[in-house]
Amino acid sequence: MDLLEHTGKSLFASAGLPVLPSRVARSPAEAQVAAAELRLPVVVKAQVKTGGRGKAGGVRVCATDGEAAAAAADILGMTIRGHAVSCVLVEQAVEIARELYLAISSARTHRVPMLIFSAEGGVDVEEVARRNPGALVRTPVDPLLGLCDYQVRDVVAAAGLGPELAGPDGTPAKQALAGAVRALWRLYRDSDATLCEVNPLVVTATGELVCLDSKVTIDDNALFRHADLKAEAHAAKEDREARAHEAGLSFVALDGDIGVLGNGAGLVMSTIDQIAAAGGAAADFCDIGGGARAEVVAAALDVILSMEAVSVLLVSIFGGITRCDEVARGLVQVLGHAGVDVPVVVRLDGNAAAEGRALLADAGIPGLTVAPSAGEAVRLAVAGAAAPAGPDARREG
Amino acid sequence: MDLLEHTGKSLFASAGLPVLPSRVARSPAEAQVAAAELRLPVVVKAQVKTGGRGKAGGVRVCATDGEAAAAAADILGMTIRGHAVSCVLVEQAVEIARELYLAISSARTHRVPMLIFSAEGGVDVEEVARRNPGALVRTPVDPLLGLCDYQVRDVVAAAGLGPELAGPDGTPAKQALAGAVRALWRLYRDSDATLCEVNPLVVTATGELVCLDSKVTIDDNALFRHADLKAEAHAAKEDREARAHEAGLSFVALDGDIGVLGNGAGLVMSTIDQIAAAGGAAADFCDIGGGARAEVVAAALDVILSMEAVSVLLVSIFGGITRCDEVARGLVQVLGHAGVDVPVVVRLDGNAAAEGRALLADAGIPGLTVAPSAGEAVRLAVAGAAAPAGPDARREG
Amino acid sequence: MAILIDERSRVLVQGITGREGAFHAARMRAAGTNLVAGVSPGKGGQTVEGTPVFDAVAPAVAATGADVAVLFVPARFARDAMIEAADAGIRLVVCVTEGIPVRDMAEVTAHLPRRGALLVGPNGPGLITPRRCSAGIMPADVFTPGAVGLVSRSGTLTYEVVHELTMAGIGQSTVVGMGGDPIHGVGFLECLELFEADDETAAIVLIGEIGGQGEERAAAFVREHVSKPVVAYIAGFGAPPGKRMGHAGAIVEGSSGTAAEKKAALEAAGIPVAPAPADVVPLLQAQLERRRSP
Amino acid sequence: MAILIDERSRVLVQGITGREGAFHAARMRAAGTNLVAGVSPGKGGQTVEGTPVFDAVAPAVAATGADVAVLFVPARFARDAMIEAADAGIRLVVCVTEGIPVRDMAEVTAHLPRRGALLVGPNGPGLITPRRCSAGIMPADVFTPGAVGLVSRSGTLTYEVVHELTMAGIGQSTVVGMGGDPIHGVGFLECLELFEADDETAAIVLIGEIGGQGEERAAAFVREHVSKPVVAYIAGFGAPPGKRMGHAGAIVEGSSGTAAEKKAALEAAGIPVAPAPADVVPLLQAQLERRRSP
Repeated sequence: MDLLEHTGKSLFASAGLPVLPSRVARSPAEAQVAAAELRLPVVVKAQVKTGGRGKAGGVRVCATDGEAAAAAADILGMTIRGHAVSCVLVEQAVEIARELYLAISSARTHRVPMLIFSAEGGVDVEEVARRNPGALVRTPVDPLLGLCDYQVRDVVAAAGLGPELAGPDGTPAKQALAGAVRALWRLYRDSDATLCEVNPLVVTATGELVCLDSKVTIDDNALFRHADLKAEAHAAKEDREARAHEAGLSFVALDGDIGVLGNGAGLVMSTIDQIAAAGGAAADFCDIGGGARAEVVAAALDVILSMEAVSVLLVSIFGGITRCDEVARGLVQVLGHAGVDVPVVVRLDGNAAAEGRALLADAGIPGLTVAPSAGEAVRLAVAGAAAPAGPDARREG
Repeated sequence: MDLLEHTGKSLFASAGLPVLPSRVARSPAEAQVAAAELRLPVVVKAQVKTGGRGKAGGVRVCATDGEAAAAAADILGMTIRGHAVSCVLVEQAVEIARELYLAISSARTHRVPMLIFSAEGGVDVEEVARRNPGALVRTPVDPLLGLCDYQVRDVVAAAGLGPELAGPDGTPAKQALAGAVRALWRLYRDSDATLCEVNPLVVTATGELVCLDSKVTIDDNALFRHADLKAEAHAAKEDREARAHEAGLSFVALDGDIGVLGNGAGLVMSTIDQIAAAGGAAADFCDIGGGARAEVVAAALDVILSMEAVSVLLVSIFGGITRCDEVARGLVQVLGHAGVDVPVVVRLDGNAAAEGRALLADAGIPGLTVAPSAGEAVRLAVAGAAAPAGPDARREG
Repeated sequence: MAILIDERSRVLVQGITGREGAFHAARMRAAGTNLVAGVSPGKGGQTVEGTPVFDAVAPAVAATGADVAVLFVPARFARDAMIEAADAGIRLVVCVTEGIPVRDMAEVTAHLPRRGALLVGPNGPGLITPRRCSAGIMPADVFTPGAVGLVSRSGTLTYEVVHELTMAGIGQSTVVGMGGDPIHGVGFLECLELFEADDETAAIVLIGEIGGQGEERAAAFVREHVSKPVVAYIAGFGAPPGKRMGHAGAIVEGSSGTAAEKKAALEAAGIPVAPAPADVVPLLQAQLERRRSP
Repeated sequence: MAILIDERSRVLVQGITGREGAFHAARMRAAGTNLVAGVSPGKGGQTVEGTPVFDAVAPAVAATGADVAVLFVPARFARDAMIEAADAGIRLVVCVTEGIPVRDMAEVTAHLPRRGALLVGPNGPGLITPRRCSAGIMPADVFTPGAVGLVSRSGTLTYEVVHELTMAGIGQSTVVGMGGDPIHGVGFLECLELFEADDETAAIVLIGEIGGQGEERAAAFVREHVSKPVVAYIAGFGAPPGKRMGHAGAIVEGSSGTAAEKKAALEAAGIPVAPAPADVVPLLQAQLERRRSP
């Protein structure tokens, strides 16, 4: 689960990372009040879970509270890379002397969190690695030991902050950076994050270290340990995905018109690939998992058939743990009733396949075809999607 | 550093371990006030860093505040196994239903902390191991992983507390025990303890789990991480040991009359052994460490010569890092002045031994003999201790 | 002698008194597994269809000599259960549980090697040596003994491919489902190395999917160290970037981890990649044919 | 080829710009050590008597191929320095520092094997292969090359015994000071095993003291696995129970860890125990004599 900038920053603040005074606003009026409460100038920033908001006009520096209200009015309601902006963050502005990059991320190849620091912020880390390797630190954090002091020293050394650089309270910037690295690690570990990124981490003109942005991703599987973040997780899901998740399904919407339902992520991906190879396009990825009961199958059909683009439905089941007769029961339960007007191609193999096929034959659902193999099912579904939808086409499919 | 029961219990309380309401008292009047504030009856307990206080009469159950005052009057000023009682703990009494044993201790052979639990408290753990192995849990805690839940479950299973057993607040005793084990581990780790022992850990007649005693030892080497405990550490040292420690010496008082000073713990132990083998007895163990300067040598002499029993002083140095001439300078500095009336035997070998011997010869200190070897030095010192102390004896020595 | 498990493996089931545990314990026994013990805290002393149940893994190992543990434990307790198994001296820990937190898996995979324990899973079907031992949830009746070793990131795709193999009369030595999580135990490399050294294995099938670099590393490993024929199948050509396709590990991150890249890497190492699961069979037959008639 | 270190060892000093570090770095070099690098955070780019200084261990290893690290680092920073060395690929970490917290050492000794690193120390003088390599603070001029391997819990007692050996014309292969802390790295067992396998070692001297069970286990190991003659010396017969005698590990706990027990265990294993350090020489000569004329 990705957190919005302002949620990430409140986690940052609790963890002892330096952030600027800010307020969340959901209307121009709220933004104006916020700006008036903060020291001007302020920055008004769209709160969206995507990059590129700056280029899209979602970030504006405002010298007065009136300007802040106007900026909020412009930004609220924008859609940035498909994400609607429903709130803005009004944050005190600072003069930037240097931009740094700091992140901890779960690194798959190392099976451990990776601490990444670049003395050049705002640019591509890979590019820094090529051009100025001394400015880059990439060091795995051992899951059993935690962050070690020598790793913190590596970051501080790479930053190249002079000993003269110190904040208004006299804290040397080097020491502030070391503290920030340790705090980010604690936050990463204690909140079960898979990403904690500060880009840019800046040194201000007055020598202070400040996290200007926050990008935090929390491990969905660990939300049981974080009751405070659970509500946000729920709100974050889009409606259809939420419904699918609730029913125990893995669901991803795609661009095509062939609804796909199967058991097992690999099998469903494989089905989607075979549809593409046959010249079709899948409308979704929907995995009902292992051992799914009729109700789950019914819920999956419900979600898929609610997508307008779907012109044909392909059900591909290889019964291992899953019983094909259970799947057939779910199909009958939904498709046996009125209101389903797309053709359906079903392939059942493995555990209780014969029973499942018999159940479908008995139900005599119009528009439902049982295919003899996975390959044939794909061929039929692609042909069905290409053909005009109608009773005849269905029977032929 | 061993903590007194009441200090250990305040650590217990902060760590979330269940302890009874109690007050520390340093006078009968304070004990009376404490008893009046608590629910009667109370127990008045001598606060000493040794076992066996019960047998010595250092623990008394009191039904009234007057009795508590009287008990405190008796106990304060007692000396238990050589430890003077300077304060008592006045603690609310409870009715005991079961006694358990719980401890975490640094286990040398495993190089890791050892969690030890016995369903039979107050008895010898080794005996439980023989008689009723199912009642005993002894499980190493991995220093990198920390305590694991399966280890907590092992303890709870061994305790054999019925599901019906629950405290007045409804907390099942099993759950309270699991919580106590986790809390004790956190305390052990976070306070750099080498021992955290609860004996007995009791289940009261009302089903509550309570730590009736506490025995906590903190790693002296880790006191830099525990500023709060440092003051106590200082107060805890006996005067002579404190002085020695301050000067960077390892010092242990022994029962004999031959003062021993050397460099290196092994060398000093070996010297003490050779004295014993030759029929003498060492008055102390004093290691000046590697590379000691003249001032350290002088400080060591100071500490040793302050012991009345010392009738002869044996200095045995094998110079590795330590320079024998530095040691000789320290000897001259102290022994060259008046007031030292015991004979001194010196053995110098290794690094700068010739220079050291020359310095001693030049100083011409009366009563100081330079021995040609370690064995000869021991022989001379034992002979010197046996002989009556006098100018002649010294010169012969 | 197959890899990782065979008829000499002494299997223990953690969570045997649960619904899933009891169900799959029975299936494993039916598949020929030497099931020696179950573990369920607080249920020690019971039996489940003749299998003795213990409160903890250590006493179960002491009493039965179990060396393989299969976990049917909810995600939030899986970390502790895997560590308990390894600390008790279990040699091979098999975890089918889905949804274990990343932090927990990072700690588990860092800890298990300290005890010399191997992990299969999590979020996978376990492994099977047909008719001799099943440690996990694979449907045993799809499998048949033979000389093809298979290692896969996907459960159902495995069954599908194995079904085709069995129908074509091609049996399997050992089939390993490594699981769909980004942090997992035994992977392509470990299995390739074991299959290469295994007398009973004549050819190897890899089933991969989007996400990570496992297939690329497997390709490099095959080029250097594997003499036996290898055939692959990859799923997820149609997966959009940034979306997890069911498995936590099945995600194209940026432009990295795509099916096309993996296919290219495998083919560059001389490993044919089947266009569909059913095509694994002819590719494998062709490879075996070529070896037989040089 | 001696054990653990020889002329091919590439030694790095952590804390080389400190007073102790600089002093002993110079002594090590004078003793024949191939000193290739120093590490001191913030001092990278300097040189100390010609030795290049780096900010961290990893770049020092990358630049110089260092494989042995000797630490001159205050107790509170020692944990991090040892872990840094091991994580950077150092094979042998030598720590002379005294007073490191028990918790820190428990973590270090649990972690180092994960990186394949060995530890000598802490709270000891390090080790020396005379004229070829000194990694620590042993006074090199006391030592002379030869065929006696020595492992000891005490620094000065080691020098004393070695001084006697050298005076008697008996040289040393490698001398290891394992340190006086209860939690330490390489101990009697590891050294016995290495000495037994070492072609250049003909006889072994053990120097023990009160506390722990190391000498007892060494005795059992010698009985089972060591064919070369072994002679021992034990200090602390006069130590009162419950008192730490200088070394953190030198303590008789209850009635356990006494010198008398250790002497009995060693003698029961056929290992003569010298009554005084100087008596090690004749005992050793007698042992070698007996072997020569069977």
